[in-house]
Amino acid sequence: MKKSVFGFAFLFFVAFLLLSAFGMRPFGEPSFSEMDDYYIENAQAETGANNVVTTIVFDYRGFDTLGEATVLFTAVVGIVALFREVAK
Amino acid sequence: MSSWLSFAHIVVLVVMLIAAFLAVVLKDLLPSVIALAAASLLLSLEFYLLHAPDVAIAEAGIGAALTMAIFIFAIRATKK
Amino acid sequence: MVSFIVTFLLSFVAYLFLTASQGEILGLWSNYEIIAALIISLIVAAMASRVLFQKKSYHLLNPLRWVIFLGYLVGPFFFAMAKANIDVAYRVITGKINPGIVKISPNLKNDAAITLLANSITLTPGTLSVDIDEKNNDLYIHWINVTNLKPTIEDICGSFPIWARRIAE
Amino acid sequence: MTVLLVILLSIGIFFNGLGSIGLMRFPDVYTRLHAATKCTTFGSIFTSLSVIVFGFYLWGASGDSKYGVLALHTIVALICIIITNPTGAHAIARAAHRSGVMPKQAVIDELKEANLK
Amino acid sequence: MIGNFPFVAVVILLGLGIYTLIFKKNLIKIAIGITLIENGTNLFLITLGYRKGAVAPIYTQAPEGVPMVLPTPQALTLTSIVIGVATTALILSIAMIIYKKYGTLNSDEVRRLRG
Amino acid sequence: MKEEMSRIVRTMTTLIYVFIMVYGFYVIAHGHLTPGGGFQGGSVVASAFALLVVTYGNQKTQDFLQKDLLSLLESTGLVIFICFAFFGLGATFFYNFLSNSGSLFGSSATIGVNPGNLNTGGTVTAMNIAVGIEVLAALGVIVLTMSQASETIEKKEK
Amino acid sequence: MSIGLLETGSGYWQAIIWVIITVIIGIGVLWLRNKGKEEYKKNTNQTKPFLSGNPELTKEDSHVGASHIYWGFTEALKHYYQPLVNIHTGNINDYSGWVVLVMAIIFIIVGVS
Amino acid sequence: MNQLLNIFLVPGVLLILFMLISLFRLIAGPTVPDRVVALDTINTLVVAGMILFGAAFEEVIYIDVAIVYALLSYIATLYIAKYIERRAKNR
Amino acid sequence: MSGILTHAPALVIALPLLAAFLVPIIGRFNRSKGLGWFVSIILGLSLLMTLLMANHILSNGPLIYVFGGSEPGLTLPSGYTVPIRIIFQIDGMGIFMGIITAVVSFLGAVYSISFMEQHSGLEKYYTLLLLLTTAMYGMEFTGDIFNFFVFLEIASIASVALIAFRSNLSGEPAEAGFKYMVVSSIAALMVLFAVGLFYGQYDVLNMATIASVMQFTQLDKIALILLVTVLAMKAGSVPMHMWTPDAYSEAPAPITMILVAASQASLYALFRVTFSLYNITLNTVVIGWIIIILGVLSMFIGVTMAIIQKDIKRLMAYHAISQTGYMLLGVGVGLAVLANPVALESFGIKAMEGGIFHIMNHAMYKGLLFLTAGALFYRTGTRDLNKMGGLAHNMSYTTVFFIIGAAAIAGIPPFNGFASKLIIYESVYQFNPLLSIIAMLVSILTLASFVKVFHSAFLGPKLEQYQKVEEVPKSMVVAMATLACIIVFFGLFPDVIVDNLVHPAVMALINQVNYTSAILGGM
Repeated sequence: MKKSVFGFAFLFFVAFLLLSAFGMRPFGEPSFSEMDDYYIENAQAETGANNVVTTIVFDYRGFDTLGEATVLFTAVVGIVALFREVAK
Repeated sequence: MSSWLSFAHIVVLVVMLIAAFLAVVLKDLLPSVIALAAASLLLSLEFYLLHAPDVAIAEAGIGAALTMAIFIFAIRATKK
Repeated sequence: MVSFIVTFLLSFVAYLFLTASQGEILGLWSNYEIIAALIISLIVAAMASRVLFQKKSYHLLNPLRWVIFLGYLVGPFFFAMAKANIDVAYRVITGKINPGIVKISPNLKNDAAITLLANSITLTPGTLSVDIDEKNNDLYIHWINVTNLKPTIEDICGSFPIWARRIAE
Repeated sequence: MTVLLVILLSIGIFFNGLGSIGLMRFPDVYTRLHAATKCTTFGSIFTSLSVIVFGFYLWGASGDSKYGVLALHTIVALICIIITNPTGAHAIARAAHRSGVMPKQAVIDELKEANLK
Repeated sequence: MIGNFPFVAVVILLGLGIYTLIFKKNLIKIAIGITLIENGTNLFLITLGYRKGAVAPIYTQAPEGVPMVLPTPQALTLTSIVIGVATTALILSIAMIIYKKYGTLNSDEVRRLRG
Repeated sequence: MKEEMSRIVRTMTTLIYVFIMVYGFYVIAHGHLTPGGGFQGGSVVASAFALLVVTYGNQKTQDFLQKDLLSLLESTGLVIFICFAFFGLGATFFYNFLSNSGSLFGSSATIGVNPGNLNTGGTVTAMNIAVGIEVLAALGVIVLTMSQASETIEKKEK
Repeated sequence: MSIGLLETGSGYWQAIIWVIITVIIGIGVLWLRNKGKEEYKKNTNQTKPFLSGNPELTKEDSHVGASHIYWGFTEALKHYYQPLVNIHTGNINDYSGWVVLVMAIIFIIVGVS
Repeated sequence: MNQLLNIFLVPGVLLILFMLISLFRLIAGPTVPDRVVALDTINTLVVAGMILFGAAFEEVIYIDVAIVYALLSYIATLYIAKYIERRAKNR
Repeated sequence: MSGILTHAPALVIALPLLAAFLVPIIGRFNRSKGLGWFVSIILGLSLLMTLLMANHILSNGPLIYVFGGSEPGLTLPSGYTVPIRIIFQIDGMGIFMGIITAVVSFLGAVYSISFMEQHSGLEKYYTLLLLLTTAMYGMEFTGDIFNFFVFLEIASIASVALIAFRSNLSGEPAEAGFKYMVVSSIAALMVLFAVGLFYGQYDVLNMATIASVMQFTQLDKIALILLVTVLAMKAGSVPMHMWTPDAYSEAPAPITMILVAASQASLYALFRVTFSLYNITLNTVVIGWIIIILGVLSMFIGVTMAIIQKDIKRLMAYHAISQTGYMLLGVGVGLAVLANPVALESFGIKAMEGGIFHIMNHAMYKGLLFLTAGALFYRTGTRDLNKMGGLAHNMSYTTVFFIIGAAAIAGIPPFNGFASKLIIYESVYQFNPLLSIIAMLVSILTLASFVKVFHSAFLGPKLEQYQKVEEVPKSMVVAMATLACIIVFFGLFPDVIVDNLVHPAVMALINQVNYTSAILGGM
């Protein structure tokens, strides 16, 4: 009973997402790209790094990267805390 | 050139989806993890074809070796 | 200490090989690249020297052996590998197999030598090293076309043990 | 030049394809390993060799260092394949034998008699 | 259909992951499902940044005069991949602890907390 | 119970271990020029640790790697990272104060396609290194901890 | 008294006045209490409950456990509580299932409207 | 020049098709080692394909990804192999 | 001083973060009680900084901080119309939530000094506590939607690790942690998917910029649904609430108090999405009613499930669900009438004030109640109400604090719960009388269930096993007393808070133009 309810819900969910996938803009043709064009044009002059992705990761969106490194740190602290008496 | 490339995209995605499907449906855990590794490998190839080498390296380093390693640790500890 | 220096040099060379492009030094490397190579090799040497030289044996460092190794690689090894592939192609197409696992005793003492031999065997005609006896370095080999139930070394791997001995022992 | 590249590539593709077909056709793990390891390694050597030849040729022709880098990095990748593949195959074969997967149609199995565990 | 196939693949991956979460009983299978959803989202982000006939946004020895794909999704995906591995590691660790304490990984039996 | 893998694998591992390390550090150091960076390089080096764990087993790995040292490195990497962010407080948090300044990592890059110069990038390069240290230590700690824990739990089951 | 005056949409609320009124009422109650009988003494027979001759329970026995409080309430609402408790299975699959279910319902509602 | 690059693209696509063939072993493989062999084959094919595509895109830096894969797929293989061995021993 | 104020948005995040990275190093050399004091001092500093920022924001308008720009206020690069860097945008609503986070986490750290004494791995505990606090600040202050995702993920991982922290003693904490991890992974991944949908259409990640170009296409609808559902789930609304009792009951008591604030940060994000991101472009009546229905369900099912619980913390967790319903109800009414200026003026704003004031009140009294539950657990070692009894004889402070908290949650005047509930009742009555009546009924049931707790835990004769129970240590009493004082103060002078903090918060939510123009310049 419950399983079939969830199954129908799941089917509806996937169907809606599929509809939206067909409604997506065509693959490979972004409609706006103002922010990214800024990065591509100015990253080299502003930071001096050739790799635009790294520039975004560590400079323009450096704060995200701090958060990301923190996520990893949190996970490690969590795992060590979980196993603090299992593994010496 | 571009028609060959879109064909490549579709084949890689199909192979990846099959591998992901296997990862879900296989009963035993180890084959399912192997299928997951294959899916992650092909995902990395797809990233490569989409011109994202940074992400491809990250997915390769993390998906291939480390995810595999931690899944195997977990399976090893929780085996009946 | 020797192990540290050797690891350092090894990683230094590997790093330079990876980063060769344009620059002041020999037209291939820039100055910063060399500095980075030094620092990184130091770190790697500190972290990996104990792993690389667990047995403290340094006879592999003889450059002559490396020259022989290169010669082996492009000469007999490549030839045998080509032969192996044609063999496998034949078997894939016809499906004729007669497999079995046999044992050989190449009497090699050295880890590097036995590794070289095993890998060569794996890549060459109709053979695949399955297991190794840790005590006396006997190799157990899966042979796709068993012609002789008690094979000699020459049957399986030709002149490879000699080469392996020459290179690594 | 183009002819050389086409020859190298077709040899490589032929052996790679043979490897995957052999993986399909052979009856047990060990023979499949034969096909998979040998053929794909050999095929990959040839496809990579074509890239290396291409890189060195263009390096010489245009003098642009990036083609040299292309060749060198391909050599590194090739060395990695050559040294990791047979070792991996050995590990799988050993694990398969120890986990009790016996070779089919085997004429002789000395390892089983030796019982190394 | 063909033009949008990557988006469809994303939805299928997402669907597979959610299916695993709802219908599979093994806790490690659930972790696999979460990994699949993660893969789907990562693929989605990268797909958004793709531009036909463009190359990666790296100036080092790139071909001349070719446009570049959008770099932001790659940066975001990089972040999300590392977050994903952290999540997976934590989830599996907790599963190991659960197995140690409960002796089972079946989600029908891992429910002392209810009601 | 024997922990190690066969002799052939062990011998190969020693070689590949060194090379993976070199390659990982190459990816970290060239993060601002080639694909890669702190995360990717860190995860590659951490994979090398995972390789050690699988070939030599837990006991022997502890001779080569100290978990305490790794967890110290992890915090250190993050502290360096956040300190570089703090140093930018003259303008804003995370301001790239090193780029185009002429100091370490501060030469300005050629605009357009170029072979790349290691000494560019400003704080991008520095943060790459800091994050690289953090990630390699963090993933290494994860691998070592989970491996030990899984072995302990497995033994307890017997 | 503008401090403490809270607009509440259709009226206002003044806590301090409420407190003052409470205190005044409390004083009034105390005053009423003081007007009670004065012969009440502690520790005499007056404090003992009259239990129709039954023996008095000890303090420990008279303590009602938490499970027994509102027993009648839950018993009366059995048909409401039974399915509700059954829904809370504590099974992780159901947790994710509910999320998807709610998402699907909202999808349908928003899609229809 | 551009024709020269196209030479590499077609073999790359063919390699991807071979992956599809190898995948059948992953689906069918009666034992776990069979699946591992399939994974190993797919790994090698992916590395070779990455090299070819890198040449086809005329991007030198893409080869780095192939090197990472060639190195790290080995680790995954070793993990599975060791686990199979250990599981057999404990049984 | 002004320098500190300029950089305060960055420092309030970076300081606890730096401390969190240093704690493992310090803890390696110093394993004494000093760690707790260190963490408390750091959190106290960030509390001070938050109050400073609040003072500034309430008088001078929103605070903007651009990370990595050459100036903190320079949001747009010259010649471009979109921001390219991560921007912190702290307006009235953000700082309102920030104050809650600061107070709760500071008191949690103070309480932990004694409460966690006997546990091993304390440096990890304090690290995680600091990280959780940081993540909550980040969720509340950020103006960048991907940055929000990152902080959401930090918050969930840190909470999971803290929930499962006591898994060395028994298996249940690990089980609760697993459930919460799965649920919050789904939430985070769906948020990431929604981020991708926004990015794919508009190529921006800044929330204000997205809001200014929002067209409410089909894809925006899907993003809205994903965001609303998963954020409501993280806030713990019925029927996606089932992780809440598990997680709240198994976490250590101070963590439970902070978890309440963390789930309210998700609630904040829900309001932020519906009001600031979409505002009237969405179909306000439908979405408003969806939120109202979720709220009413949460209120009613939460409280009825609470009545039958035997575990004291589980009971309180169900009450947390039910109180979340009030907030959803109040703000949902505001959302439903958002497109109707007359109704918005006459009761919509009041309803939202009620809902948002209730967030703060709930954080305070539910925090106090969880702390008293923790105090009981600290002395008796059990959470089962059947095994407790007669504790009022020995733990008089705790009893008083519990009475204050219970009266506040049940809406008894003159405590703060009454003030916010009264606003909700009266304004919702004008919207729909039935909802108001349900809300009052729920309040009565809340009182009933707390009478049960009070009776079975505190009243009655001294039990045999609890003869030697003493009052809890000083630092725990201090934390509880502070919360009790805040509750009484809010109850006596609710207008001070409503006029100075809540009203600006509500106006910041309703007025979308202010939100976007702070980033994009004048409209």
